[in-house]
This record gives sequence, structure tokens and C-alpha cells, in this order.
Amino acid sequence: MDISRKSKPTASQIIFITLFLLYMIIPIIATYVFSIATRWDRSILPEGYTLQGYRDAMKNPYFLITLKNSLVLSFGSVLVSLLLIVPTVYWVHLKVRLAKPLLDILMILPFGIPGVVLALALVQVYNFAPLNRSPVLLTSAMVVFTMPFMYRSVSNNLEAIDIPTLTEAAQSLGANTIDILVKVIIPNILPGILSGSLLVFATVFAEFTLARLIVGAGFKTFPMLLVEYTRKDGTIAAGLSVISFTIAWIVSLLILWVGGKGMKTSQDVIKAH
Amino acid sequence: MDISRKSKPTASQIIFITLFLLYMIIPIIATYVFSIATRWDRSILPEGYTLQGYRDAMKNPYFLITLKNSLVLSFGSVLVSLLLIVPTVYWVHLKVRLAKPLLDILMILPFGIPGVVLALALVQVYNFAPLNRSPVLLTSAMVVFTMPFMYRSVSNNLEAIDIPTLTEAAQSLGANTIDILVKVIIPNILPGILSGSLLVFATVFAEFTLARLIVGAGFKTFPMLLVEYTRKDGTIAAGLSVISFTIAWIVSLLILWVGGKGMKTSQDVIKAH
Amino acid sequence: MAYLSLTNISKNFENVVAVKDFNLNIEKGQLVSFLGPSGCGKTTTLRMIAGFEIPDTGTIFLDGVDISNIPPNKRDIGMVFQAYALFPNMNVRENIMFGLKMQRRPKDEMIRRAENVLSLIRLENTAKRYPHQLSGGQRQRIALARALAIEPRVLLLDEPLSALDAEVRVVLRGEIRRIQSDLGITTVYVTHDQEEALSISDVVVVMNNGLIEQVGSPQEIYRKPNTRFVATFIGTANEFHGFVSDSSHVQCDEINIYSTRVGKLATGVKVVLLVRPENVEIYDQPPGRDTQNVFEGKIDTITFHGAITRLGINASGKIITADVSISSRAPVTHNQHVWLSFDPEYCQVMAE
Amino acid sequence: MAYLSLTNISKNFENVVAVKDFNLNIEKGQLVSFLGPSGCGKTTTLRMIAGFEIPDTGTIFLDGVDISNIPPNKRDIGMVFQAYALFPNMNVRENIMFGLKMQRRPKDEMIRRAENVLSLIRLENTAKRYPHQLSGGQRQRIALARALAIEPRVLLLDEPLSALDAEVRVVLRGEIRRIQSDLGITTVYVTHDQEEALSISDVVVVMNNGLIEQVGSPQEIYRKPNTRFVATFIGTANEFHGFVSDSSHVQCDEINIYSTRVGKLATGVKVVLLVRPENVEIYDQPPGRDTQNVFEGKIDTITFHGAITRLGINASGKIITADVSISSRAPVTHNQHVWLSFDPEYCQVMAE
Repeated sequence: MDISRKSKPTASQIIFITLFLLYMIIPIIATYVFSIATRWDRSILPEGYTLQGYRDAMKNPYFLITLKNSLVLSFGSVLVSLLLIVPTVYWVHLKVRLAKPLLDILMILPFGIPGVVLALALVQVYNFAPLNRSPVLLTSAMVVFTMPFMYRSVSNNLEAIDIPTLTEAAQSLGANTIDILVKVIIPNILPGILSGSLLVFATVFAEFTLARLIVGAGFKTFPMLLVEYTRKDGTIAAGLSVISFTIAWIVSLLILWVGGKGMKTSQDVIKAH
Repeated sequence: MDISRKSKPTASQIIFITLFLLYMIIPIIATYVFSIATRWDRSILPEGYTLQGYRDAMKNPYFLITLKNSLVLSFGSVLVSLLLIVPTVYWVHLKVRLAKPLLDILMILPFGIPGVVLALALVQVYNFAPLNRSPVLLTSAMVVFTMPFMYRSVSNNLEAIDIPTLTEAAQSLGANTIDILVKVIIPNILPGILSGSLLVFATVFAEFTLARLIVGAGFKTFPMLLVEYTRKDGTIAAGLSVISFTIAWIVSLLILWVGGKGMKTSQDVIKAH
Repeated sequence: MAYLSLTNISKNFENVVAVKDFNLNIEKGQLVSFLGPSGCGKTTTLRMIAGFEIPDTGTIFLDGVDISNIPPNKRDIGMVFQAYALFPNMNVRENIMFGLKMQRRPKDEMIRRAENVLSLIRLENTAKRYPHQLSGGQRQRIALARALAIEPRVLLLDEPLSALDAEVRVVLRGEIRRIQSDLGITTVYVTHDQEEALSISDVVVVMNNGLIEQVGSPQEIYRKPNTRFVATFIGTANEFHGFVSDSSHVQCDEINIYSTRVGKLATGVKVVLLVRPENVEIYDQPPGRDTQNVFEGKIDTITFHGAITRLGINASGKIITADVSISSRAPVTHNQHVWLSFDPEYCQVMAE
Repeated sequence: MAYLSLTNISKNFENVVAVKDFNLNIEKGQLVSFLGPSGCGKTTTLRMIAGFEIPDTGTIFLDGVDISNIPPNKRDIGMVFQAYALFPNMNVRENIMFGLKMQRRPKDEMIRRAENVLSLIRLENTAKRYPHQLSGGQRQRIALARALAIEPRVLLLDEPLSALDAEVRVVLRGEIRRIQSDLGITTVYVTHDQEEALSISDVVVVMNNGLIEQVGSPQEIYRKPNTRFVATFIGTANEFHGFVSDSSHVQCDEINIYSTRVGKLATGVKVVLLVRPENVEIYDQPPGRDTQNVFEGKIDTITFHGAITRLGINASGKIITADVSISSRAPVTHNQHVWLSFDPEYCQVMAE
């Protein structure tokens, strides 16, 4: 009957957590193994290992094209997202605090827009040149779709830093607006900007539905290539998965690292309240 | 050069924000209009309005089947997610606070797993009956995919409520473990549970990639039907979009409402620190 | 003319009066406190001196020059905030050098100056640390050092100790006063803590509802409050309601109190008479005939505060608070029958 | 036997000693404070009484029964937490009735009891409000009412005022004391604030590093500290380091101080002699010959604190702090030459 803070976890709870972790991690590990396995349908462990899948994947002329397309799309979305969100959020935080609840609501809406619906709507509405089925339209869709991530990251970071007071402190020390922005504001919301950018990057890089429905074969992305291969060659598909997952993984680690740094510098201001 | 708190927004900033909102909202409105338009390719406004698209959509035998499939899938994922996440998070918060940073890291990982990769991995690893290409496998994938939403909601709510102290307060007033859980803990983390459930529901309901890659035609979901119609009939597709979007919208509003309530009751504890 | 002078300053926020007709002269080197409850306008006034708010009416002169229209970053005024407002991305030395960098001072001068102010606040060993690695008290000292590094003409402190623990607060206010005296820097100090204002200031400006209630030395404010607000906001006081019965007496319910502080109040005017607990004398025997304002009572509560003991004495139904010091030899007991007297000189009288 | 009795209690957390060999008897109806800096073990001891921690060794007796192994929800002990710990999902009345509901009391009794405790804390009109709609002070009063509603055998308060503003703190501690006295409920009060402990308690238990330093009435603790820790943690004291020169004198640097409190300390033992600021007498003329421990000095700092003024007096290089009360007629000025004396009876001596 005791729920005190110090009691030890019971065995059942340890088993529970372990199963839970395995359930999440096994398929990922299996994909890594599968991508270098020669044959793996007759035994518990693969019969041999080879990098042939990767060699074959890279031989495909579309490998570099789709990789490039996906990178361009991801970087483009991050850039547009930054230009749209950061000034808006900063401005709302500094000057029109009352608009913040409204923006909070607006920024949860993309979670409620099914990707399929968004793609369809965009294709229907912007069906004129040069927008129709163009990478530009896809980028717009990606920006809307990933907006909550960028908004939350930047907004939480701004929330943690007491921007108006820091601005006044800098002013009282003789700083003009440009000094304040460059030396005080931007360095302090950099963790939010970076972690937002990385989240947007990872999401856009992995996004399949929007890309397929909006631009289709005209602008093939890496996940599209991957799906194509799932029908043709499991090993190559696994190899592509590993590449995609590794990129996503690196980005995730960067998010955590940057987020951690942001946390640390924000503590100063948080503790002050 | 003044960035004081009280200055009025400039005209350019107002224009900027307005364009930004229009950019997000126009396609959605257009979809609504398109779903009831008779013809809309020769003029700025539609030539006439009709509900024929909806009637046609509902006539399709797959309409109810896919709607049911999607609802089953969404509710199923929510249920599994709740059963997996809530006890784990509560347990970590109450007893093994040291494990929390680890869990925080684990729970950002699904953001870094591309849906396509996850789907492929699951199909490859669990390719034996009864799991192979089954709704059960799809549900597992959905749960992993939406795990960060559930985790964040429940974890933030638990963070805001001082569970150990509330537990002790209830104990000192004579409550046993069951009383504490039923009367104190669950009512106070209900907002987090609900908002997490709604986020998971909305995401799963709208998810296309995983469903298509894991189960394919064997278990058709609502978004799959929608995509099918985009190739056949724009108006019906728009009608389905509206239905899908309306469900998502209602869920979003519920999230906001529940989240708002959660905020309010949590203030008590937050202010105390 | 005074060094810093505020004349006819008013400020409204959306039809709410924040500050009204504020006039004050501050001499060079003085430490002046703005004291009052939250919302009294003290912080708004400080922010107008800093330039973060623009007065609706009135003028602010610094060293004879009207600074009302000079932007805050050109006023040469140092500011310390309640929330420290250290730049989290810079270490202590960089924080302190920020203002000097803005002034484009030579590098070696910046470093020397940073070392000077760090030794002034006795935190030489923190130069390389980041704000989040410091305690609250250390952060506020660094914020003070940062403001002092630019050698401002005026130092403004906006509730600098409110976020700190009681103990740290007492130590740090002593240090602020020491540094301010040593540097002879004109200082405006905003606080809602009367003890802080009394102990640190040359001049206290008591504010309420956007208006100045009283300006004076801590002793004046404490001993001769002009208004009932000042008397009750600062320190504790026993209140007796009544009316002036003659030029030196106030009739309160049954009792008639002799006071030398009735002043020019006309007979019959409704007044409140205030006596501080430390001005209530206690006797275990009836005092001599020449003692004024003697009343009988019974000890109701005894609260020990260390150097003093606070008594609640029931004098015909009214509880009168009296502080007795540790050196008063007679021990007191619950329900003890005692006599008490008020020195007529310490009976403040003010119209209600 | 005492009502609440702790014998030989010890508690370690992962090899860190939290409480060591704690022995204490608390009489029925007493208010006992555990006072000490953070980490001294006071909260751990309280939590062991509540049953949230299990002692490694020792026994806790309540009303003659060993309660050490009774779970917290069966101990019949009321607890008030620093963070209020009101249930956010319940309104005030529901919070108060929670404990009664757990005891399955009849509905009308619950309602009557809730009304009683609400009127006890003077918050009758808040019954339908939710915790987030109340101020901090109100919340803590509700938490007190909730703990009292079950008529616990012992009331435990864990730093109940730490989260509140200074002003609210003073008012609420008075109310806690009043209610505690009225109900005659045995109470243990944990605090790190010495002023709070002195003003509210029947008995103060001063703790440091898991050990009891001294147990006594507030007056005993303040006037006759047993250890240097107690003397400096509670109140302010001037410290003089030296050695015992004979059975009634301590030699500190150049000066020899007469004290009646040398006790059994042997000649030559290194000691510290402590004099509180309010026990330092100030004269503007050399005092008479029969005055003991007279030294000369110059006034270095003057800090006004309202009822008292704190002087820093430079006596041959050492700064001695003295408090003079407002009623001492002689005004003091900076750099004034003064004489000061310590009453030998108030010169505490303890071995270093």
C-alpha cells in the first residue's frame, strides 16, 4: 500500500519497461541487419553479410537525384519556416502579448489538418502555373505541415527568456536595436531556432504522403524512392531505410544536443521567476 | 529605434501576418467550397452549389467500411498508447525520477523515424501470421509513431502536478492507494490523458503512409479512400476531405478545450513553486 | 538645481492613472527610495527616469539638462532589475563588459574596469562563469556590477532584492549601501519593503495610488508620518479613533489621550491617534503621578521576538500592542495585571 | 510519558546521515518547532512522524503506542505542506471534506465540520472556490483547515509559510498560533526561519547536521544558547575569539572581558565570547566606575530600522554592532566618539 518516493521498482514493472523498449527498437535494429544480410528467411540469424544492397542502391541514377531533391526540399522548408515564424513569434512576444493565445490556437491547427486533405486542397486551389504540382507548392505544404514544430520550439524558447527585460537591460547599457538583436536576442533564442529547424528538417525529409500527392513523379523524393524499392528489392529498400534513418537519427541527436544547451542557458531566467 | 513594450505594430507587420494567415487558411476554405461547387474552373467564384458530392461519396460501399476501419484503428491506437504510456510515465515520475531524462530522449526518437522506414521495418520483421500485414501490426506502428504526443501530454501534465506531495497529502488524510489513484491522481492528470488521446486520435485518423505500406488494400482506411477519389472525382474527394477535416477540427477543438482546462487546474501547483 | 529633478510628471496607462503630478529633487550622491505597495506608481516613475516609459506630462532634468526625450540607450543611466536580467549567453565578464563594448572602449580599459567592479562586489573568481552557474544573490551582484561598469550618472534599482531569500536580502542591501556610499553615486531604489527602505536610504519617498504621500529621511518618515497611510504602511501602530477635544487632547471612546501632536487640528475634528508598540511603556506597579496617559490592562498574548517581546494587552476590551525590550528586567506572564502609558510626544494625530 | 515521544531515531539516505540519535518528548498541546538550516534533518524527522519515511533505528510513540510501523494513512496525523498540496480538482469544501470522506463520516457531519474549520480560518465565503482562484495565504489556510478537519492527534507543519510573502507570513503565523492554542492540538512546526520559530513556539528544537543542538523555550534558546551554532543561527551576535583567563574572564586579543557565563570552562581553553547587539550599551560620556567591560570607539555606520537603530562601532579596529532603541534620547552621528559596555551577564562564552 505504500507509494512513497523511495521504494524500489517491482520486477513486473522492469519487465514491462523492457518489453516496451524492445518493441520499439527491434524493428529498427532488424532493418540495419537486414540491409547487410545475404539471406535471412530460413534461420534466426542471417546466413551471411554483405554491403551489396548499398552498392546496388547507390548505383540507381535516382539515388543521388532523390537525395538531392529531399535535401533541397528540407532546407527550403526550414528556410521559409524560419522567415515566416521567427519574426512573427518574436514580434508577438515583445509587442502584442495579447495575440499570443490566438497564435497558440492557430499553431495547433496543422496537427488537425490531415496531410492528405492539405495536399488535395493545395493541388486544387493552386492548380495554375507556375505553382501547380511544383516543388514550391510542396514546400509551402511542408511549411504549413511542420509549422507547429517550429512555432513551439521558438515560442517556448522566447517564453523561457525574458525578452522585454533583457532588451531593456541592453538598452540601459547603451545598446541600439541592432546590437540588441545580434548580441542579445538571437544568441539566446538560437537553441529554439535550431531545434525547430532540425525538427522541420527531419519531418520534411521523411514525409511521403504530401510529396507523392502534390508533385508525384515530377519531383521524386528519397522516401518515394524507398517505397518504390520495397516492391522491387527488400535488401536495397532496407539499405535506403538505413540511410534515411541514419540521417534522421543524426538530426534527432542534434535536436537533443541543441535542446539541452538551450535548457541550460534558459535556466538562468527560469530560476529567476 | 525604440523596442519598448507599448509601441504599436507597424503596418508592414500587420500585412505580413495577414498574408500568412490567408496562406494557411485559403486552401482549407477552398476545399469546403469546392466540395459543394457544381463547377469552378471557369470563374473566380463557383457557378453553383450542390451536395451531390457528399451524396455520391456516401453511396460508395467503402465509405462506411473505411470510416469504420479508421475509427477502429484510431481508438485502438489511443487505447494501446494509454495502456503503455500512462503507467510508465506515472511510475517514472513517482519512483524513478532519474530515469526521466532517458525516457525524454527515447520519446523524441519516433520523430526521427521516417514513417516509410518504420513501415518497412515492421513489415519485414513481423512477416509471420497472424501479425503480417495485419491491422494489429498497423496499430503497433501507429502507437510508436504517435508516442511522442501521448508521452509529452501526460508527462507535462504530471510535471505540472506535484504528484508525490499530493499523494502524501491524501495519505495523511487517511486515503489508501486506490482512493489516491481514483480520486486524486487520475482526475488531475485527466487533461493530459485526454489531450494526448486526442492528438493520437487525430494523427492516426489522418495517417496515410503507414496504413498504405503496412496493410495496403487489405484494410482500407479513410485517407486511402480519399486518395483513391482524388484520381477519380475531385468533388467527391473534396467532400471526403471536408468530412475528414471536420473530424480533425472537432478533435483539435477538444484538444484546446481540454488543454485549457488542464492549464487552469495546474496553475495551482505551478504557482506554488 | 538638484542633480536629478522630476517636475509635474504624470503617466496614465489606458485611462488608469499610474503616476500623478510627481515632483521630486534628488541631490547628487543621495540614495532615494521609492516605497509603496504594488501598483503605487513607484516602478513606473523609475522606468520614466530610465526612459523605458515616456511621461504624459512633465519633465525630467538630469544635471540641468532635460532628458525627457532622450532614448534610454543614450541616457547614461545604470539599471538593476528584479529578475537580474543577466544575458544568459554571456559569462560574467562578458556581461559586465557589454556596456563598455557598446561605448567602444579600448580592450585593456574594459578588462581593467571589469576587474574593478568585480572586486567591488567581491566576486573576482566568477569572471568566467555563466549566470546559470551562480546563486540568486551572486547574480544580482553581477547585475549591479554590470550597471556600475559604465559609470552611469544615475543608478536605478527596481526591487533588486525581491527575488532573494531573507538572509541574502539583508546582506546584499548592506553591500548595495556600502558600494553606493563609496562611489557616491546618485541612486534611486524602488522597493515595497519598508524595512529595506528605512535601513538603506538617505531619503524615502512614500507613494500610494500614484501620488507621493511623504518625502523625508527614514527617521522623519517613521517618527513623524504625515498621513495615516504612511503611519500604517511603515512599522506597526496602535490605532485609536476619536475626535479632538482640545488643542492637546483626543477623545477616543471612553478614554482621553494627551498628545503634543494635535497641531492645528480644530476641536471636534474626527481623527485617528497612532502609537507605535515601542512607545507603549509597561509597568507592573501603577506609575508615578507625573506619568501621562496611563491605562490599566491585562496581558493577553506574549510573543517572543528575540531582542524584543511583543505583548497584546487587553485594556477594557481593546487590544493594545506593546513591545518590551529584553533588558527590561520584569518578566511578564499571561493574564498579568499591568499599567501602560503613552508618551504624549509619540502620539501621532491625523485627521481621518 | 510524553504524548509524542521519539527515541533514538536515526535515518540515513544512501550513506548520508539525515538524522542521528534523535530523542525528544513532546507534551500534549505543545507547539514544538524544529529549527535549522536546510539539510539539518528537520523535515526528515517530521516525515518520520508522519510515516512518509521509516526510521532506520528508534521508535516513535504516540499516546503511549508505538506507531513506527503504522502506515501514514492510519496514523491520524494532520499534515500541512510548504507547497499547500491542495487537490486542484476539488473545490475548497471538497478538499476539506476529503479526509472525512475517507473516514466514511455521515454527510451532515462532514458539512458541519467543514463549516466549522472554515470559520476557524475565517474563510467561510470560499467554500465553492477552487484552489487556483485563491491567494497563497488563503490556500495555506485551507490546507490547515483540511488537516484540522479530521481532528488529528498531532498536527505537522512543514515550512508552511516559506512560499508566502513577508507580510502574509507574519499574519498567518499569528493565526496558526491562535488556532493551535484554541484547539490545544499537539503540533510540530518545521521552519528555517528563526524569527518564526521564536515567535510561535512553546519549545524550539534547534538542529544542525542531523543532530539536536539545543532544546528549550524560545527565551532559553535566545538568551542562553548552548553552542556557537545556536548563538549565531538565532539572532545576531558580536563574536570575540580568545581564551579563558580565569573563572570569570576571557582574554580576546588586547582586551579582557568579564563574563558571569564562563561556567566550568578551564583556564586557557580557547573560547568564543558572544554579545548580542541589544546587550551593548552606548554612552556619549565615559560611564561610571562600576560599569563593567567598558570600551571606547567611534561610530562607523548608522542603519535605521524603525524601532531600533543599528550602529557599527569601530573599537580599535574591530567593528562592534550595537542596537539602540528609539527611546534612547541621545542622537547619534557618524564618527561620533562613544563608550560602550557589555553586561557581564549577557556575555555568552563557549568553547571553540
